[in-house]
Amino acid sequence: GAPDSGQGSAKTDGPVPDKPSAPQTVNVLDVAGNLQLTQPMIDDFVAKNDKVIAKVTYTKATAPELVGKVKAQQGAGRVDIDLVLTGVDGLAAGIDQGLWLDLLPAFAARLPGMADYLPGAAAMQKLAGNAGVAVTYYPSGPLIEYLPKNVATPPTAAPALLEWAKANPGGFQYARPSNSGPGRTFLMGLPYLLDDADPKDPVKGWDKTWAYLKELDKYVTLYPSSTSETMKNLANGSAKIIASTTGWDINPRVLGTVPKEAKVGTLAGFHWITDAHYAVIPKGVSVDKQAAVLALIASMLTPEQQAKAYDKGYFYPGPAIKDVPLSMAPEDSRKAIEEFGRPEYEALIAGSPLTVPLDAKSLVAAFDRWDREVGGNKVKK
Amino acid sequence: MVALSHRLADRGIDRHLFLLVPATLFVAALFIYPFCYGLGLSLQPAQGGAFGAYREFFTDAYQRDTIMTTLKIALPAALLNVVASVPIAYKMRGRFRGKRLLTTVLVVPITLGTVLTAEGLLNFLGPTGWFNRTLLAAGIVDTPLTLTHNYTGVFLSLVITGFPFAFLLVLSYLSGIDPSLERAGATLGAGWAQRFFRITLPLLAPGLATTFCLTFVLAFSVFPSAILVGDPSGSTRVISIAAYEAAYVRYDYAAGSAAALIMGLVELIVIAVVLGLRSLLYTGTTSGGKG
Amino acid sequence: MTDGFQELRLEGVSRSFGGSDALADLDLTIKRGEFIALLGPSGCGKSTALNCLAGLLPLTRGSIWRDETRLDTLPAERRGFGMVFQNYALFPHMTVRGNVAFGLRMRRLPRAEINRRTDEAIRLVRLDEHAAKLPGQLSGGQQQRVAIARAVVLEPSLVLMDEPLSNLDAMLRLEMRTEIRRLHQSLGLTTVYVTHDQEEALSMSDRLVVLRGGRVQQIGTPEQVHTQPANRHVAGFMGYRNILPMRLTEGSIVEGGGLTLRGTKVGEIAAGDAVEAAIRPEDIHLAAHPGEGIEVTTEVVEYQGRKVAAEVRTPGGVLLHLRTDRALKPGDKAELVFDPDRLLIFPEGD
Amino acid sequence: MTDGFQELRLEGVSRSFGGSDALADLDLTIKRGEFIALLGPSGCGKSTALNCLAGLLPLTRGSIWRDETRLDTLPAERRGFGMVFQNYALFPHMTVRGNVAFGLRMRRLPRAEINRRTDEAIRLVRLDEHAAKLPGQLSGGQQQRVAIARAVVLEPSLVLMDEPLSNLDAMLRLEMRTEIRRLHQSLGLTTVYVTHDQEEALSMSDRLVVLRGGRVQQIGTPEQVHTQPANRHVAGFMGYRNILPMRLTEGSIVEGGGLTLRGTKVGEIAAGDAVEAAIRPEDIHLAAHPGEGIEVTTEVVEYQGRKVAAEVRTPGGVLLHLRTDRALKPGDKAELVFDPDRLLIFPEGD
Amino acid sequence: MTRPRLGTWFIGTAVTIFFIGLAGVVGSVVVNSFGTRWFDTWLPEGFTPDWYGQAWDEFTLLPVLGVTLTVCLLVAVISVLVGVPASYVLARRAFPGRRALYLLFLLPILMPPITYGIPLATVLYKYGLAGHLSGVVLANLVPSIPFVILTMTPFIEQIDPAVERAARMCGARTVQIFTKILAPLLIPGILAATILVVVRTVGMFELTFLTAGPDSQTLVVALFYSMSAAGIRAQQSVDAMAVIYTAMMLVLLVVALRFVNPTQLVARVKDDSE
Ligand SMILES: Nc1ncnc2c1ncn2[C@@H]1O[C@H](COP(=O)(O)OP(=O)(O)OP(=O)(O)O)[C@@H](O)[C@H]1O
Ligand SMILES: Nc1ncnc2c1ncn2[C@@H]1O[C@H](COP(=O)(O)OP(=O)(O)OP(=O)(O)O)[C@@H](O)[C@H]1O
Ligand SMILES: [Mg+2]
Ligand SMILES: [Mg+2]
Repeated sequence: GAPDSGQGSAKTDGPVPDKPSAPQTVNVLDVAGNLQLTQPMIDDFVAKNDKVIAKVTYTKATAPELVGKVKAQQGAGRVDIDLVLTGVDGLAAGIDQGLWLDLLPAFAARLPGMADYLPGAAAMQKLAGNAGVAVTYYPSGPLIEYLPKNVATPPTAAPALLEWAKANPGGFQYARPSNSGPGRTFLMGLPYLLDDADPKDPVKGWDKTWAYLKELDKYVTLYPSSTSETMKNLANGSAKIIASTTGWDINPRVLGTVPKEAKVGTLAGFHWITDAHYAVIPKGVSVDKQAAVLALIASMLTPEQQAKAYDKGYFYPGPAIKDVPLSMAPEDSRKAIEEFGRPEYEALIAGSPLTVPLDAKSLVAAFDRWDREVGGNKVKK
Repeated sequence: MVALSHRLADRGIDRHLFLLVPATLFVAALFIYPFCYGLGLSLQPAQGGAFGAYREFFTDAYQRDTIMTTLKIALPAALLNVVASVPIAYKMRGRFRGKRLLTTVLVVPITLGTVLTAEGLLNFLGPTGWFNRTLLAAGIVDTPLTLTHNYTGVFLSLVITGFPFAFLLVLSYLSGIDPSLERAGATLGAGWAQRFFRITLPLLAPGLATTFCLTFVLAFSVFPSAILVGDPSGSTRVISIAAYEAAYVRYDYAAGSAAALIMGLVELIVIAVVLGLRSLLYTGTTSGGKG
Repeated sequence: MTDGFQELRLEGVSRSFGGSDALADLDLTIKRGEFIALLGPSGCGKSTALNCLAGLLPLTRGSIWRDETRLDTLPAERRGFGMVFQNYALFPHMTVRGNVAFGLRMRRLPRAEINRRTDEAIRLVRLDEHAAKLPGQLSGGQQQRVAIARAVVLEPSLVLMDEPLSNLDAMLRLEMRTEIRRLHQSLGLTTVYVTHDQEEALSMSDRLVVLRGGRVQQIGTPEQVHTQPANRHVAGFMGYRNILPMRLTEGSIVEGGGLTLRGTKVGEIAAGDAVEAAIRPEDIHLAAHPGEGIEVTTEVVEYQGRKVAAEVRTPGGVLLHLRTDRALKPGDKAELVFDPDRLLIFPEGD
Repeated sequence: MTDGFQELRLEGVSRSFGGSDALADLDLTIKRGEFIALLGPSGCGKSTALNCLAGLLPLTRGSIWRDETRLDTLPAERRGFGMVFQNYALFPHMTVRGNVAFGLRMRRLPRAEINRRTDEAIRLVRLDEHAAKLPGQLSGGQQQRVAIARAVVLEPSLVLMDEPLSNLDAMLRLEMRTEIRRLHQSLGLTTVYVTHDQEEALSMSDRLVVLRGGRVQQIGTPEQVHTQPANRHVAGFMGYRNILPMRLTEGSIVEGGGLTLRGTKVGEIAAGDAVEAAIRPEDIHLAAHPGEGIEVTTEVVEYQGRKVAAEVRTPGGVLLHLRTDRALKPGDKAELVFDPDRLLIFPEGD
Repeated sequence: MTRPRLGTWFIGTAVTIFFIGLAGVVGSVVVNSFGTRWFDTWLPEGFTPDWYGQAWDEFTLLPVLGVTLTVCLLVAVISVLVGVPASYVLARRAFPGRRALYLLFLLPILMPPITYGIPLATVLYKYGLAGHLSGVVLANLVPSIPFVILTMTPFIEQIDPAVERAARMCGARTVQIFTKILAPLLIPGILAATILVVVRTVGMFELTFLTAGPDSQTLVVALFYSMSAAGIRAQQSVDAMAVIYTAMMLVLLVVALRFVNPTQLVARVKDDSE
């Protein structure tokens, strides 16, 4: 890394000062695509606080590699990743392996913004235990998305969706859950739609869900391995209804991957499966840097910064704290959402129950079972 | 005592062995230790004793089957790549105009990388891609062919990325064979087929064996394309996906290392067979006498 | 495909490499059963001619006919000729036996016959002990013999041999010569034989083709070429080591370097023309009686067994080579006589 | 490292391939400036000996000394010898010029000197015109000349030459012979020269080493080897083409096949022993007067230019080779006389 | 020499099909990367170069390209320098233990980086080698050196050892034999091996990621991220990245082939007939 980022000798434990003794270089690793929302916030902070952070470097990667990399660095006693922006998966994996510094309750006082979390965001923050700090939040899905010209009357309940799929084999698509946000949201949302025994226990409590998915599987020809592909298929007509989320509804239409006229719908018994991104600090980061990063996170949790999380609908709405209206968002972001956003979301978010997603272990178990029994069944051996 | 140095030299031991030192040191320092560590990891699963991870792999049909799935993809792909490159490279030996261009174009696909190949296959062969469009427009088929997200897609991506690789190596190996040998064959009444099969091919065979091994290894560790253009939970659930999921989704490094080691072992068996056969072949100079 | 033919005609056969002719306008008719030797200095196009005939090099111009069939468009393997390559071109991955049997296998002969003929050919070239070795494990001469065996085992209608004996010792060479002649006769082969050894060419062939710089200098029987070389180059090549620039004075008397000699004219020469007088070392004799000949001083003497080869110098500074039984030593004086029948007079520079 | 030495000693040098000796117990001392020829039939171990000396093959037994330094443990490139390979071993990717200059470049000589010496060596072997060609574009003889130039351009303290002239025509061979001798003398080289050509060996070398089956048969001056071959193998090799199994009756009279001849004994032989009588074709003469000699019938006649080589058969069925000026024809009768001084009698079978 | 028509025709057809497929695959990506929207039609609705600008900015591709090139060149050069001598010995000498060693060199190619990547990265971090360029290079050498050894061994076997002996007799040391004799004769092989090493290195995600620091990312890390990381990304922008990646590789390849044609040397030297 940068010569001054090799922290082999700098102090990594003991009291964390309020301000770093000298301006720091902070290396940010994003494994959740979170920088699309937060990079402007960070850049803004650095621009204004060059005494605290002199320079930021950004690295992007996928969540799975995160653990290996941090472990390797910690194993060698030289950690040069100072701030990790991650989703639930990477966060949980790191907690499991004991990679993260406990930020709470030790530094709760330095992060006043956390008090203003939206209820959903607060619930997501609980998932993070003491390690991470939620920085962006959205209620996600599961939604269904379709083009009105192809589907005149979309199904409005899970059984109806099954009927529709039966009538239109190959028409319904969702991506392989372990590779796709909307895919996994659909998976986690189903137990609520089907009123299953224990929506939090995919092994024992999802009998109806698994039966439904297997039945549905008969009429699904394809589980693409990325959400973008389902979007593309929706656009080119080879899929008629796909699973989606708020972000995946708005942003691709902004980008032009999906026609603007696409519509979304919900199914009866709909619960939002919420999602969030977290900021975490790996163990082994020097106290000076810790101080700098904490200051950064604190600033990210202020309303004016949070407003940037509206982005172009990528994580719609995005802000994790209360009272951040769209009007505070930057110009182009506001324009995009005014054009491509959906007024109905506000009511939908206010009116539907919110639930946190499965914890990492259960989620992996659900993926595994889906792979074996649903996806892996595709080809009879 | 001096006779000793001659005796050693006669058995291949002389100062040239020092040339091996850098490579050996390198591999020993940066591979052996980490590898043993991985081996150790695979023997320390959270539960089930030393061989628990292996036992689990082999008792779970869903995991075990990945071996066959992988072999079913990798062996034919590697074989096709090698077999197809031989006649093409053979044709390309002579001099003709545009040869360099043709060679370049043939090896271009190695530059594509998995991502572009996958994207391209999805775009081109997808249900509304140019390929299916053409077929539909020409009235050859009524519904689009499913060529992606299945075995075909992965296989094609392995051919696109693997063929140029094999071709480049075969072409180079072939260029090392003295053409006067084939001429001698011709004067002895051997037609092109016999010249090819009895003279060129045996001399090329050691190179082909190596090429096969390398393409096979590449095909065997097919990972991104198995996910991107394949059916990663079903028909193209290759062993590297099993290893990847164990290590990076479940964070069960023991299982991940075990799967990876099994993968290496299977490859090793195939390669040992091929290289064993190779050692039965003639290996040595490919020039035929004076000059 | 390999059955007999009456004659093989080369018409204006030419081959050039990058613009310069390695072989130019070779016209030659080879009769069935003939033994033709191609002779000429290194790089004169002998191997090129052979390769063209074998079909291994495309012609630049000209054509080759077997009786009435045009041959030069046929690929090598369809011509049914056998060839011994100058550089052997042995298959490095096959044993001696495999190399020799290769052609027979190509003909899909029965196994037993292949074995029999292979064994025979290997015995012929005295490699029985080495039959199981790979070419890389053989000595140079042994490799050359494998190349010979590989070509003759096929008993082809035409055998092309490119210096097949160059790496063999004198004794073996004599024996192999006899074997090749014997094979040639008993199997009724037609043979084109490249050699750089004039003695070999003279003793083995029915007709000789002398090449120089890609062009034919002379075609004739060994005797014709040996005794009546067509020009000074052929003469030089046929052992006329003494070639002296002189001038024709009258009749067939030449003068130069202080010498006046009588010889035999070859070609049109007028008195006063610059000429080259050529004579072999063995045609210069030491005078039986003093005062009879030209006085010279011995400079270098080479031991050659029975005879010695000597370089001597005339008072006029001309260097002459001669062979004699007399034990000359450097510095010795001697007197020479020239045999006028054996002194050939050629026009200068052609 | 390449500076002079007084002598080079080979002590019991042996080399075997897979158990069988290709060269056994070669003892030889080479004096500085000497020209040694290694002579022997194909496969007798000549190239092996050369390779051992050069350091290209590890010895199985024995040692090699340069004065008091042991040499056999030194790698080839440190011995500072030059070598002409039997199979040329030219660098296929370098031009003629590049091949020849290679060794000089290795010595890091100044550019100008490299150029000068390279040019000179190329001129020496008459390849000026071909200097820019790659070996694959040269004829066999041209390649061989490149190999020679490449070795001698280094003016090494010891030059090893493995049949360097085998692919050259007679004329060029004579010239190159002279050149090699001249180089040898003017540069004060020491030369070990492998040849299969006895005439070459005799005329060029100071001493000859005759090998057979990996073992030394005789070491001596050309004259010694030529006139007093140590055994019948050497004799056979030195041109005694007629080797007849006979029996010693008394003194130096041998009998067999209906012939009774007088000869010269070589080695210990007692009356009644089986012997081999050896004589050269040129030492059998046609009797000047009828009734003087042994009557024979001519069977095969080979034209050899000045003389003919004839195979004749005695009434007792013995086949004899002779050379004569007389124009014998197959079927002709003739009478032969043998020169008793030239008929050597060897003990049988060694 | 004349060739059988049928075979030529057959191979011609096969090559043509391959090219058509290739053109389709590459073409559709290139077209898409310039497209605005592309739904169920033959061509996109409109064309724009914006995706490239976005990809360029988002991943600050210029330094990334620089790092990628440096890493590739270093890895290729070092692995050839270390690997070729080793393959020379493996090809020429039959010393005891040769097979075992061969196996050792085989393993790093066979084993997926999962098995050794993390501990390798730990080791490299421990000695301060990871986190910047040197770590990436070292880690990538682990599979590359064996790769070179494996491809070069059959090559060296093909070369007549007499040529080396001749060089020795001309006074060439081992180093000179390598640089002056073997290297030129092996050029086609070295070139092939180098190209393949470069391709593998550019494409090697795991080891690079595990050992790279923030300023030693290579292109594939960016590309892989854009392809498979969480988040919404327009396909065109992924395609633009892929095209950039390919274009860079292509430039490398064409440059390499400009300097040496893989079939040129040995074949040209020996083949005089066509
Ligand atoms: N690598 C090898 N393996 C086995 N045998 C070999 C090997 N090299 C040489 N020989 C054998 O050793 C003997 C001597 O070979 P060498 O090359 O020294 O012969 P030579 O005297 O040079 O013959 P020539 O005049 O034919 O070149 C031959 O019988 C040959 O077959
Ligand atoms: N591929 C080639 N490219 C350029 N020139 C060539 C090529 N092959 C042969 N030559 C030239 O053509 C001429 C004739 O070569 P050829 O091989 O026929 O000679 P040769 O008579 O067989 O000589 P030698 O007795 O030395 O073998 C030579 O000068 C040679 O350099
Ligand atoms: Mg020739
Ligand atoms: Mg030899």
